[in-house]
Amino acid sequence: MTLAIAAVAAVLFGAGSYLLLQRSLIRVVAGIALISQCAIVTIIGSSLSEGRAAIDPEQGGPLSDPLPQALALTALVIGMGTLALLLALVHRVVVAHGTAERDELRDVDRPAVVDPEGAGRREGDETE
Amino acid sequence: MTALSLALLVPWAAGLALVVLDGRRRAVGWVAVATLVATLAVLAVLAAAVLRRGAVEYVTGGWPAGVGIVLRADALGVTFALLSVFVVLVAAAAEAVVGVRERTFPGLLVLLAAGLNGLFLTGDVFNFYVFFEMSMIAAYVLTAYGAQRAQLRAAVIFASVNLLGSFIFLLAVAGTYRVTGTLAMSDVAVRIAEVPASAAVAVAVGFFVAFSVKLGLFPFHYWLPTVYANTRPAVAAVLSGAVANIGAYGLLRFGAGIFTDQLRFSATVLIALGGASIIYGGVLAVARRRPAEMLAYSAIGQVGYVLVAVGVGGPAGLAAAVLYSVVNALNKALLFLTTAVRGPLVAGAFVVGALSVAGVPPAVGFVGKLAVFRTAVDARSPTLVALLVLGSALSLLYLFLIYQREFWAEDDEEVSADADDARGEHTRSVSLRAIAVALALVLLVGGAWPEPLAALSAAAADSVATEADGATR
Amino acid sequence: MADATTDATTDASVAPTSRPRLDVQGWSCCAAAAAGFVVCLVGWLRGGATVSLPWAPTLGVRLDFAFDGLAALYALLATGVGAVVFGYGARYLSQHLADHGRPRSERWRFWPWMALFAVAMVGLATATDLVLIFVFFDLTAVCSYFLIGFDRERREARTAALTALLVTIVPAVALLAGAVLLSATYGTFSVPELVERAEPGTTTTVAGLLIVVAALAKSAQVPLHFWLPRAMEAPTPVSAYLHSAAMVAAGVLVLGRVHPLLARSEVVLTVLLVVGLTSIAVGGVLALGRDELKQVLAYSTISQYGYVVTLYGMVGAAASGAAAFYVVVHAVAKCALFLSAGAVTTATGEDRLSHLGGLGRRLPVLAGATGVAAATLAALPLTGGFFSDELFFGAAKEQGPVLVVAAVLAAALTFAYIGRYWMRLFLGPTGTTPAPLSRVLVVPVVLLALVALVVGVLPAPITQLAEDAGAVSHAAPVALSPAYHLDLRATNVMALAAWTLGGLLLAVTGLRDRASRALAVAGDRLGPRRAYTASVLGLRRWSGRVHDWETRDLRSSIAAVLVPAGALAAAAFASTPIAQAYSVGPISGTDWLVLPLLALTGVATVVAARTRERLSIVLALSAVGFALAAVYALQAAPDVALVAVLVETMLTLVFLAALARLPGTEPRRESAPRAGRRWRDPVIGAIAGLGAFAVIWGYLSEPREAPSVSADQIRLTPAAHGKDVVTVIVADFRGLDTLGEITVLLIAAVGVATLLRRGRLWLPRPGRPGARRSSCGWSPGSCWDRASWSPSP
Amino acid sequence: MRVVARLLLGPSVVVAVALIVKGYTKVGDGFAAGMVVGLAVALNAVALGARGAEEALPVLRHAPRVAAAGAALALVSGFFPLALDEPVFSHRPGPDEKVVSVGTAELMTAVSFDVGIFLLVVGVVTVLVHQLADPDQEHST
Repeated sequence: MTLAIAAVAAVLFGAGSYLLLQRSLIRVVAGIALISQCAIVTIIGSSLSEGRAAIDPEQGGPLSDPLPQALALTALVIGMGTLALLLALVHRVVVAHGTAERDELRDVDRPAVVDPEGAGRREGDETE
Repeated sequence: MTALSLALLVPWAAGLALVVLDGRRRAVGWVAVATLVATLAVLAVLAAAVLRRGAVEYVTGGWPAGVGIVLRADALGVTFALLSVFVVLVAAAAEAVVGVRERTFPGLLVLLAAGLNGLFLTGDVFNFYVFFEMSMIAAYVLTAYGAQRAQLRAAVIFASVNLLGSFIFLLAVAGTYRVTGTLAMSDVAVRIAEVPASAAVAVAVGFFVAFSVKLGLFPFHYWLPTVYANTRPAVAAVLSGAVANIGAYGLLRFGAGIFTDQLRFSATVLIALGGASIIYGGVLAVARRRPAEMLAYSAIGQVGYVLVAVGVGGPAGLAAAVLYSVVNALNKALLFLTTAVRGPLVAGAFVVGALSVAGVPPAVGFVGKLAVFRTAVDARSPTLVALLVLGSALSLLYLFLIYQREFWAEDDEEVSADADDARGEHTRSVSLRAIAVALALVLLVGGAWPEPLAALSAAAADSVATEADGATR
Repeated sequence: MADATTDATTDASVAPTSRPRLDVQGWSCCAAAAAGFVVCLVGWLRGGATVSLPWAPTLGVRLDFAFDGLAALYALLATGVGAVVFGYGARYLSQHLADHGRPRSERWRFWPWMALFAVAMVGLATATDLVLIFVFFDLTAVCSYFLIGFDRERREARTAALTALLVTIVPAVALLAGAVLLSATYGTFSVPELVERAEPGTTTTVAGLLIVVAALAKSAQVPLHFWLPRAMEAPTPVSAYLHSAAMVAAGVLVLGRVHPLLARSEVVLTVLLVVGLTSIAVGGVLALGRDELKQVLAYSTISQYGYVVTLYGMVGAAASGAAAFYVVVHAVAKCALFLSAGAVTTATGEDRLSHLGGLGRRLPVLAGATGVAAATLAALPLTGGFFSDELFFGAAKEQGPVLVVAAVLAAALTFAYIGRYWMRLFLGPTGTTPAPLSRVLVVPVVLLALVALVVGVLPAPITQLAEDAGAVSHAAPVALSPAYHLDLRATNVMALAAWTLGGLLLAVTGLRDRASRALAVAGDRLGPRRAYTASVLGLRRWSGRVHDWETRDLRSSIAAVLVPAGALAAAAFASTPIAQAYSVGPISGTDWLVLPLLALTGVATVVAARTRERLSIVLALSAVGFALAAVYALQAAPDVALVAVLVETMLTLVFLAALARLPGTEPRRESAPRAGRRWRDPVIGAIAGLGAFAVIWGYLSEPREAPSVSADQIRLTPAAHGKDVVTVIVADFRGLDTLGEITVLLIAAVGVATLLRRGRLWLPRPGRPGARRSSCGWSPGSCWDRASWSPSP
Repeated sequence: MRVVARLLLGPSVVVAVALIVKGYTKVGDGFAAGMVVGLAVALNAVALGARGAEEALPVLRHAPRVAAAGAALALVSGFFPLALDEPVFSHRPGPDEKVVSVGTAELMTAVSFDVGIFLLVVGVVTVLVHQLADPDQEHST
């Protein structure tokens, strides 16, 4: 089981990382979503004890570890909030830049091509 | 206990209230400033108590530690909380005087401060994560402040990289619980010693990567130049002067306080990475033409010193790391603010900041340099000393190249003025200039009378050492 | 530039009404310096004092000041020469600003720095704590930076300022390092205490060398001398002050202060000797061939401080005393020479020897006073210079024949270059006709010349001062007896030999000039200045290249996080024992249902990663989410499963809603990837996945045997009046987390509103026209410009 | 679709109340309850469009206020012990005290905290959905 959980978490993380590297901003958001799933499944996987759901402990019997579940709840909610924000951000960027491709985002103030040699010449003044 | 709770409550409650009001009203901006001043006052009271009587600690709900969340204010946390709230306050005031342009800005700043306070004052690993997210999500929105194309692009990069860092952190938190069965930092510190090396190191690596990303340490720094250089100056000041503190604090708290053995195990790696940061940031800053971009690379270089100091460790090393973090945050806050305004006094303020970064008296930076040198000498490493000298030389070169171009050579001024206008125009606001000058004075006073800072950082280092000692006992 | 000055000067002489107004700041600085001089004098006559105050006990630094002989000497120089220079500058600066058409308010960029310069010098002279010394040491460098760069509109001035800053401050860091090294070994930064405690050995040698590096750079000694000739871009009063009593003197002051420590290491002393003699030679030879007035004087300074450094390289009471004496005499003479050079340039608009000449006829007073100063450098009798050289020879005599020869040669060189300078300037055919000179520019020169003459006749006061100062450097009493002896004692013979040799050098112009030019050319080709320039330019080029590479190839910032993270994880994996560290874990009961769900998750994940269609991405994501929710349900985590289902549904809805309205939804064909790029992303993804796998599996395999805190939480749940432990944890035990979590949610909503609707949480009531633009706050100017909100063109 | 969306709203509120009341004994809490209601609202928004949903249910307009009220309630429930000089999140009644029950609902500050969460989640989700479903208002007008 340990191995299975770790493997699935790794697949989620790897696929999420792969998506983060993509040029499409939508896929970047999807990558973050996958990585957040990875984190949550790992939290659940780090339960220390197995048993029935941790309700009404006075009945006795082994209970599943409730603490990671509480953590997972919190992490889920935070993940949802950040994803929604990221989505809105991407939306805003797409509107402002007119593209959903990350590589095509350019600062308005930065020339597309940097010419270090030319810059070096112009800046040489203070050093020579 | 009351001060500790109030330090959380004041900015939290005020932030929640402010965020739904229209922050463009002058009154709202100033209420935010007032809130931060109040928070700072509470923190000062708390700091006084901590320094006099040792760490203040209690568990939420009055439950046993671990069942409830441990809130703990020790010298380290209080130092960083004071520093970060101060920087946020400066940024809030800087925006308030020129007129806030977005409804939510003041509220978000205050909530950011609340999140930072929380994470510096919590003694619980997962609670740290929650506050961490709280401040980060506010920071993501703030990065987009201005909503020009450059800022939006910066925000996307900032958010995607740092979210990745956050989730790596969360994975490490899950691992911490798995291998120790607890979340209270002090218990984790005790139990981690019995954990087999492979698992403990794996968890430690997760924490290290998460904090390095936050700090913008080489080679995790690639997001940083774009972000710092394209956000508005006040936001850049907050990011580099307050949010980046999370990374430094995390390295100290988790590295030196909890994962003591793992830190010692990987000290060489830390020092090597720190050294690489110093060189890389310094070299890249040299040819930058825009002050904000130069500052971004400078920030990469400067955190290298913190990492080197943490890597060398020991009371002197940790104190140096704290001291340097504080000084660096103040420097960066000042310098980023000066990119927003022009005027002769601003040139003076920039010089003070530049001297401070380069470690030249009379600005406070030399105290940090002194402390770092002491750690290098303690480590008996000529290489390290040479590295620090080289780093100083680089910082002096790039800072004064920019200074001369920005403030001396009138013929070149349009070049950078154009570029900076893209992040929001240069203002000549007198009040903003006054803030820059006031901050510069703080740096000068710190240099003239370094004892409070030195004592605070020594106490902070002491508190980390106590935590680590408690673990070995 | 020379032409511009000429024009301006003639204008000024044609229209004497445009005479600049009184420079109040300058004269107050002058008065303050004069007052400081008197105070210092009284202080010295009273036998000095020490002050020790706590500064930063945590760092082990104190505010230790001692007004001893050494401090008195340099403080008197800084204030005395300062008063003269400031008085001169009060007139000079007005003229300078008027000539360059700059506003008088620029004085505020000058006098505060000058005043701070003097204060820093006095501070440095009196400080006895190494950190405090470092502080004042750098303070003088900062002052000089702003003063050298005073004519900041000129590129040369900016370059000179930056060079001076870098070459003096960077080595100063070595001083700090040396101080820290000493304090780490001997537990104190205080120089007197260190003198008591420090023992000869590697630490002392290394620390001594570090301090010496800083001091020599400051005193412009070879090979770090090149900043000084460049610094001649500064206005003349700055140069005069810099060379005689402030910046350059600061270096030898530090040497004098820590000399008892330096004397404990043969290596350090040898370094001082070698550097000092080389500087004398290089500075002297280069001064022989220079054409610009201030350049000659600059190289002369390098050479003259070479004398002092050489003296500090010799051990002994005579040497220490001679060094102190030498500093005073040189300061007076060099200051006079600079002020006279400034006066000449002001009067003629010329700054080259080749364009000048015969000024003695037009400016006899200036010529006479300058002559005295030059004679002082040349060590002619009746000037203080004679005694300083006598002491120098005396000290050299004790060291053996090699140094005797070196000393004679050095003196001859000095005689030659300063003789050439004075003769070219004031004798021979008239070059440029000078305009009338303000008296304020001449009187200081005369004053200083008089001082030099007085010392030449009555050396006793200066001798006393030098003895006191030498006693500090030597850490033992020093007795000097400069006097005229009309006999053939060794020092007199050496002096005669030097004059003869110098006279010869003056005579053989051709050989002399060729040698000097050859050295200058060699210096330009291979010298340290070239190395400095090349390294700075090379640094910038590299910086540009690396940055270019970074922005071109590595800005896909996420890869840059993942790869090092993966590498670190791999390193951690490799460096720890792996035997039995990883377990597959048991599989039981419902796990057989979980496994297919996990497999389903994996498949859906891969689909999400592979597909390009936005809709299928969303569907694959929700498949992942629901499959995992089912896993949670089977893992006895019903609360999580419930929330996961709800969150997943919500996210799917939100994704769909947002994507449907996203402009540019046409999935673009990704342009042909560059070679190698095709496999890059999957490989990085795989690295990240493997790193995560190693870490996660690593810690999942290590469950702790001891009970976790959740056992306590289960036990305490009834006490908290609950039954569902998870809910109790969320609302009670860890309620703070939950409060933080919902705050995150609220901030996210606010953030979304900020991004999409300018921070408005809800749309204004549709029925009210204009409601949308109403609430811009009280000041309309603070509103964001509407135009900036629409997509930029 | 529209009909379903409209129809779902009523039951969802009931389910939510049930979740919150049973929270401490059975699965579910304020957050889940809030999400259930939020989902129903979201369905409405997707089906009718943000404007349409608002016209159909004018009460949605108060979502930001609901969220703020929820945040305030949660904050107060968490931090009120400060006034009594007790650690924050010390719920009343305390661990060994008697709890007043109305039916199955127990009256305690932990529950009011839960209600705060519920309100906040409902408000936030509504705001979020409406913003994301209809983001172009500002840019197009």
